[in-house]
Amino acid sequence: MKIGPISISPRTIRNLRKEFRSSGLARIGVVLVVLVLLAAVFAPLIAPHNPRTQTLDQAQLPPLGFTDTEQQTRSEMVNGSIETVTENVTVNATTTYPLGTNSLGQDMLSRAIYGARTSLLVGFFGTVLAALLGVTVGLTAGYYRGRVDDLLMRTADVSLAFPSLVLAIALIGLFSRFQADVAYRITDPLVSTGFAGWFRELVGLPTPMPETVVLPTVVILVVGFVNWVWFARIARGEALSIREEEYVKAARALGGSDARIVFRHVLPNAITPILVLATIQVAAIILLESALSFLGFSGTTLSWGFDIAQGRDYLSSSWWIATVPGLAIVLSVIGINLVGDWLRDALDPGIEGEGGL
Amino acid sequence: MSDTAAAGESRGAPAGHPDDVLRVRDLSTRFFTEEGQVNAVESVSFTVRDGEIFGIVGESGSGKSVTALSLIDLVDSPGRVTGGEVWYRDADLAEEFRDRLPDAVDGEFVDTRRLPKGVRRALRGPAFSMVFQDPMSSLNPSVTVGEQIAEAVEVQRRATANPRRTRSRTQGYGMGKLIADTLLPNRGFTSESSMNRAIELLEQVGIPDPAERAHEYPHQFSGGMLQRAMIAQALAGEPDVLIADEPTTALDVTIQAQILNLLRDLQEQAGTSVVMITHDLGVIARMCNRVGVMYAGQIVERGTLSDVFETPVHPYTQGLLGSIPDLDDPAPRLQPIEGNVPSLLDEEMGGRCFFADRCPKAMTDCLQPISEYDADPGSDEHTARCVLAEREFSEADALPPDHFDRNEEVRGDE
Amino acid sequence: MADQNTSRRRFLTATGSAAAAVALAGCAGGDGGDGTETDEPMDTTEGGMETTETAEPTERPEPTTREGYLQRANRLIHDEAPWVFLHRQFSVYGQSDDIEWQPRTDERVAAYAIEPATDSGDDVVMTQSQMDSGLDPQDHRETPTDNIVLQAYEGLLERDAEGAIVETLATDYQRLDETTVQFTVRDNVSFHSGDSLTPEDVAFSINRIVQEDVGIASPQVDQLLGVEGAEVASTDDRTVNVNLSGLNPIVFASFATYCDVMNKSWVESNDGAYINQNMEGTGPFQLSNYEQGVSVEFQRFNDYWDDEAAISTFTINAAGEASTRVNRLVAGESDIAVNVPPQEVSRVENNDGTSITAVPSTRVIFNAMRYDVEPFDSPLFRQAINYAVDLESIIENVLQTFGSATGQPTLEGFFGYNPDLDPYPYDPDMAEQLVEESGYAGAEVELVTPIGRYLRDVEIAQAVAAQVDELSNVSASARQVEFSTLVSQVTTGNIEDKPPWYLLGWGNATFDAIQTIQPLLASDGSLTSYSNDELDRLLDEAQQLPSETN
Amino acid sequence: MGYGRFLLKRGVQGVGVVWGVVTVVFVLRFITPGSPIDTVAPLDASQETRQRIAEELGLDQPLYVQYLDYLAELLQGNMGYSYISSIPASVQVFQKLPATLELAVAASLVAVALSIPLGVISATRRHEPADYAATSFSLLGISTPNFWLGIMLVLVFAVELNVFPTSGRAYGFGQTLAAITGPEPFFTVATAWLASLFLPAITLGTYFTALITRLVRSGMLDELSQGYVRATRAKGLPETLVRYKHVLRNTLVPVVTVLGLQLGTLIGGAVITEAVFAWPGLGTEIIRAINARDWPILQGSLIVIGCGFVLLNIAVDALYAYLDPRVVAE
Repeated sequence: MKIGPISISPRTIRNLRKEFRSSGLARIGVVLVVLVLLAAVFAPLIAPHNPRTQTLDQAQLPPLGFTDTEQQTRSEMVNGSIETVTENVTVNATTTYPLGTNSLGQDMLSRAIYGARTSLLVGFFGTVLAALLGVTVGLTAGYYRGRVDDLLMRTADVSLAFPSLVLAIALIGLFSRFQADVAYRITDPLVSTGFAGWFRELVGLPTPMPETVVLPTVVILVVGFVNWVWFARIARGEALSIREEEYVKAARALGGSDARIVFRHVLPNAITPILVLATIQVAAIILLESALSFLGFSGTTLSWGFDIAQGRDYLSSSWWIATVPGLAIVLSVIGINLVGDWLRDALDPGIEGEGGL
Repeated sequence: MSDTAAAGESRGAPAGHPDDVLRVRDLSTRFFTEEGQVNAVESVSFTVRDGEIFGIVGESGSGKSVTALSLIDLVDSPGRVTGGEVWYRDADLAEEFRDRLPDAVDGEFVDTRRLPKGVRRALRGPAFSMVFQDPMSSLNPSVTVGEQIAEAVEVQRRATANPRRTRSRTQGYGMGKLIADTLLPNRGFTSESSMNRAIELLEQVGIPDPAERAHEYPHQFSGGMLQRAMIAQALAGEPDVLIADEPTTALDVTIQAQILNLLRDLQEQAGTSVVMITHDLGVIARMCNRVGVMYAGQIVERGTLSDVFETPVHPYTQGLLGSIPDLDDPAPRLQPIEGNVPSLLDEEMGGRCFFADRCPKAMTDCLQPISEYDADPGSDEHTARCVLAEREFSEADALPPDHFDRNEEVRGDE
Repeated sequence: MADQNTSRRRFLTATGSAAAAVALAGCAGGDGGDGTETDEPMDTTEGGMETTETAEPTERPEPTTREGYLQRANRLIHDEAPWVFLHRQFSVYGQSDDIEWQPRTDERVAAYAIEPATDSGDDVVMTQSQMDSGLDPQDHRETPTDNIVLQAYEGLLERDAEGAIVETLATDYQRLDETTVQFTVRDNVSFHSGDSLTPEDVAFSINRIVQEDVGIASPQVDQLLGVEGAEVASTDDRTVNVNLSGLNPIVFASFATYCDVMNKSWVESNDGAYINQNMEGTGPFQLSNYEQGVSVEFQRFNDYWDDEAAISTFTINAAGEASTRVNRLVAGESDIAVNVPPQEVSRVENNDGTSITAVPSTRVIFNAMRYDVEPFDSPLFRQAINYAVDLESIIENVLQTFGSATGQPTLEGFFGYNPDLDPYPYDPDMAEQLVEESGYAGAEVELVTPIGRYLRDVEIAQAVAAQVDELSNVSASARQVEFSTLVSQVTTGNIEDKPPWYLLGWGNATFDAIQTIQPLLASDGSLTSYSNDELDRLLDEAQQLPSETN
Repeated sequence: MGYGRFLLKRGVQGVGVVWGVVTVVFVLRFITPGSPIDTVAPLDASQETRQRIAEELGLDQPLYVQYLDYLAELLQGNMGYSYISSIPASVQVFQKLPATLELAVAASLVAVALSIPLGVISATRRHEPADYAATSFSLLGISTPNFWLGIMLVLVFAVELNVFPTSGRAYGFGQTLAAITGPEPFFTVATAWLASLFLPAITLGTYFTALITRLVRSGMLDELSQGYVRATRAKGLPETLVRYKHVLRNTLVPVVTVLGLQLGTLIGGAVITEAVFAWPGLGTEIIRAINARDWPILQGSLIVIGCGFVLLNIAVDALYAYLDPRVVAE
């Protein structure tokens, strides 16, 4: 199989298949990832509600199965003084909001579904960016060695000396200067073509859905920039060993240009560990994105981390507001990690524990 | 208490020569893999006598290394010794277990397979020890050579220091002690005297400057030197039976002879019994008193060196020896025999002679399980798993040449 | 610099024309208006119902008093709607039943006002949202630090719980002429070190703020704008004269808010780092332990000039998360929790031994709409947004009643408040119609909100954006940014740097309308998002008249 | 290469890394919007006031002058003064450091104490229930955002069960030590301290416990298949020694390498854990400094972290050399 310059040998595919058959965990992982992917892609079709629609009179409804009647003391401010009213309040879980609602009466399930979009967009594009940067640096360093290598790897050391979360927070400050200038809203084709509306009418779901998807450009740039080091390290190691291979020496002897040799010979052979690392990095970046949103450094309000931060304020009264998005993160990241484990076991690229929050 | 694998009736130790130190009967080891059950060792029986070198020879994959590991209970998961008895002569041990495990004791012999796991483990070192094929990977790269030998010495010391030997060895060293030894200075598993003994051993195996080299790491040794160190380590426990698994395969030809001589000398000095496992008929011819030929997990023929080399009965043995003109000038390597060693997968074995598909003299009789036949009325030690030990080859009974190809197709390729 | 020149000009103009102010000197009291008077007799329409008449104020007679001008300014602002008027924020505290304490309007918590209700109420712990930015009482200007320094430092004047000016270290204060005011310094006051308070200390403390060569670049200097310096007038009479650059109608209100008095010799013999980690004031409490960024502990000062404090120790710590503050309160680790959010109120009330107290604060929350960008350059569109917001619902559901709706920048009870103006009603039809009339149908707008700076700020912004988005002819969304990012855009002095539509809160501790309208809405205001010649004129007129209160 | 030279080289590289950190922070400072003046000055401060504050903070100088000044001061051990509190940055940062160290050390102890046995058990009892439990735990551990875990722990153990404090740091290590001789009852102080440390340490430690468990497990499985394990068993060494002295030690070589690389993750985790638990440490300080554009504090904190990173990596290298004698030889 060939995808661009990357070719996947039949043996690799056989290994993947064999590992997939023998490992139940790999299957669970693939199922989870596919579910999250489907949720993200088809969010406008399957989300029961518009995730931004507020129903203030339906706020803080519990998830199904947690209907509760209790005596509540409700305090109200009346003309500057507190009045306390004790009343029996039934907090009805309803099938309209199967996972409950948050403090603004937004549907938790729909927000979790849409949150998958943000997480996957950031996870995917952030990883691609990190890989492009890191692989370029790593291959350059490993291929040229010597001073170039020293310089680039010391830069990597400096980068590692910054805790990535701290670096990300600092960089978001930097990039947010440009935030308004970068077109970060992309039209949701499912909605703009009217398909979502038609489909939702058909199955009886409320319309309309958000017409644009927020692409948190700044966060993507930042997480990509913060996580390049892991790719650089792997790519460098591969380049160092591959450049000593006979066929590379032969290509050099034949006068192939460096760029050509790197692109044609070194990169394709380094691709396996890079792919495996990329999978693990998607998980790491999703976690990083959620941490950034949690701390309030993200560009969108439709994010799991943001919802957790909001839910935290309601922990004592409405535990589900923080719990639902948290579970969404855990399940997605578990899925991706399991897929990563599967790829690693099947391809055995010899990387372990690289990458991280 | 006992996790003895050998169930069934108590038969006692097999009869044999009075000098036997080890009597192995029907030893079977299986590997339970995802592809299926692999019968790596199938009903292997042999004996080893005091002070002799018993050779086991076979192609790679024939199960000889697994046999060695089964003897000292070192078969790793997913493998397991599933049956058979390993009777080891040790009067003290026999006395200790005579009342507790009467089934496991017969005279001075003890069936190690029926002993508790801890006791079996404790026999390693003082009773059995082993020299491995690749010295470089068989020594821990991050511990000095001297330390590793000293550990073996220490095992022996602790065993003999305490008369209640099994207990002291099985429970003598736990986590608490390990942590204490690691954290406290001047404490460790090995003592200074065992280190000195290690240096002596290094000297004994011919390593120059042993005191200095003892503090070096394996990567600082050459292959030959390392194999000497391995031998020193194996001898540190003063074992009754030394199992040498392809001790020279990984070495240069020039060094091979030195190591073999060293082994031989040491064996003669100490009177240790040696089980020499190799695929090299030359080594067998040079070193061994008696020999067993392994094929597909079975010992297909065994006897004294001359029995097997001069009057081979089994067509496989004959094939092995086919091109060797003279015992005094053996070819160093096995000659290839047409066909492949079978996969040993249980489902593919069938109840037949495992060599039948490659055998030039395969007959219909060969399609049933073959037991060990006495091959030579003149020698009570020469046996063979071959119907030819009992009868002559007959063209009439011969299997058609494509017999197994057809079956092959029926079985289909997985 | 242009802003600065303009401000100066205004004070100079004021100086020239306001000789009458002198006579009013010495009147105390913070009663900015009892809320019933109005000098707008022509006002017959219901507030907020005007739709297209933007020239309304011209039909009214010219006001005659400062309060009248300010009320007129408020009306103009209400009609022109440069903001989406939201609400007055409430200060909500959780407090332990071990103490007796009433909160103040200006968000400050004085431990002096706390009394033990039970035996365990003698050692009081307060958890606020953040710690101090250093202990120098003159080198900060935000409530968390105020709350810490005010326990140990005092100014010449202070405010009582209702916001009225009371004497503390001054026993008397008066205007001598339009550029001079005089304070008489209280006798028998000693600092925590035992030094006695002298008029020299008072003059030095004032100069330390306003004269850079004497002290520090104090952020309080703008609060004392127009104060040029102070000197001891008479040591025997213990009087200090303060020189002004021109008439400042609210000079005493300013002194009642800032300008803590420090010990001159102590300041001069220590460096900035020391002054920021130690305290030497005259207040009822003295510092006993300071862990920067973690906690400040005070103990009762036994030589206080007034009655000794009722409690013996007072500890202040901080937790940025509201739920954490409430957790500490409920667990008994803390006696006062500052800024309890609405959703935690029942938890505090339901817990044995804790309860909620709340007062309206001096902070107004609003959404500024830049007058110079489309579509917000249309007053009709701005009004439409105001009609589109269901303020009642936001206050009921998002703030859970802890807020009161506003329809003008000045809060009730402040000097210059116009009682005739009601909040805009919720009327989406009217809003849609106004949007059509404005010519901006189909506009897309984005509301920028800081995160966690104000009570439920993000939720409020989301609710506002969602409600505006409900209009058939406008689409709106909310975007959150770090508060510091928003601040950096808002404070550049260029209106172009600001987001077109943003949520902000404004606290005004002087209880005077001018301190809200001038910086936020006047053409030359330092934070302005708006420009209107008529408004500028009204403010100029107001500043040329003395405030009735002083 | 001699051991001394090896360390010296790492030391020189470390100084380079710290210099790099300083430079990067300066670059960030130049290109980051939001002047510190905005946070020091009140919202409605006049431009003149802003100018005065800028002069006082030295912000009116060209950037390269500020940079060179800073480097010169730094060489004398001066990290500048907080824009906000005017307290020397070194004082403010080092006051916060113990709390973070305490948290990081506690989390590391939790991680090492739990993960190594878990990893060993998991590897030596492969495909047994213990292995499945350990594998599931570690998978969950590396997949759970630690801030969410912290919140959930607070919800369960502090809010619902009320067995641990919800937040904050009680006493600290120093004060607990002092209580041995001090007037406060030691037991009460120590209990309060440990109780306040417990949930944050678990929150921060879980990811690392899970990560190390995975590393140890897979490393151990690799290592157990090595020939020397069989040889070591063949000479009769007790299994404890085989597993811990021989196999685990070799397993730790790659584990230690990875941990050296993950120190940044530990600090990053500490930042967010501190945010969840209102833990008054360096992380809280960093977030505060970033929000307030308090550059001297941010810079000081990052330099301290950078130094810590360099020192710990030298320590890791030394440990590596101890664990794997081949490193020095190369």
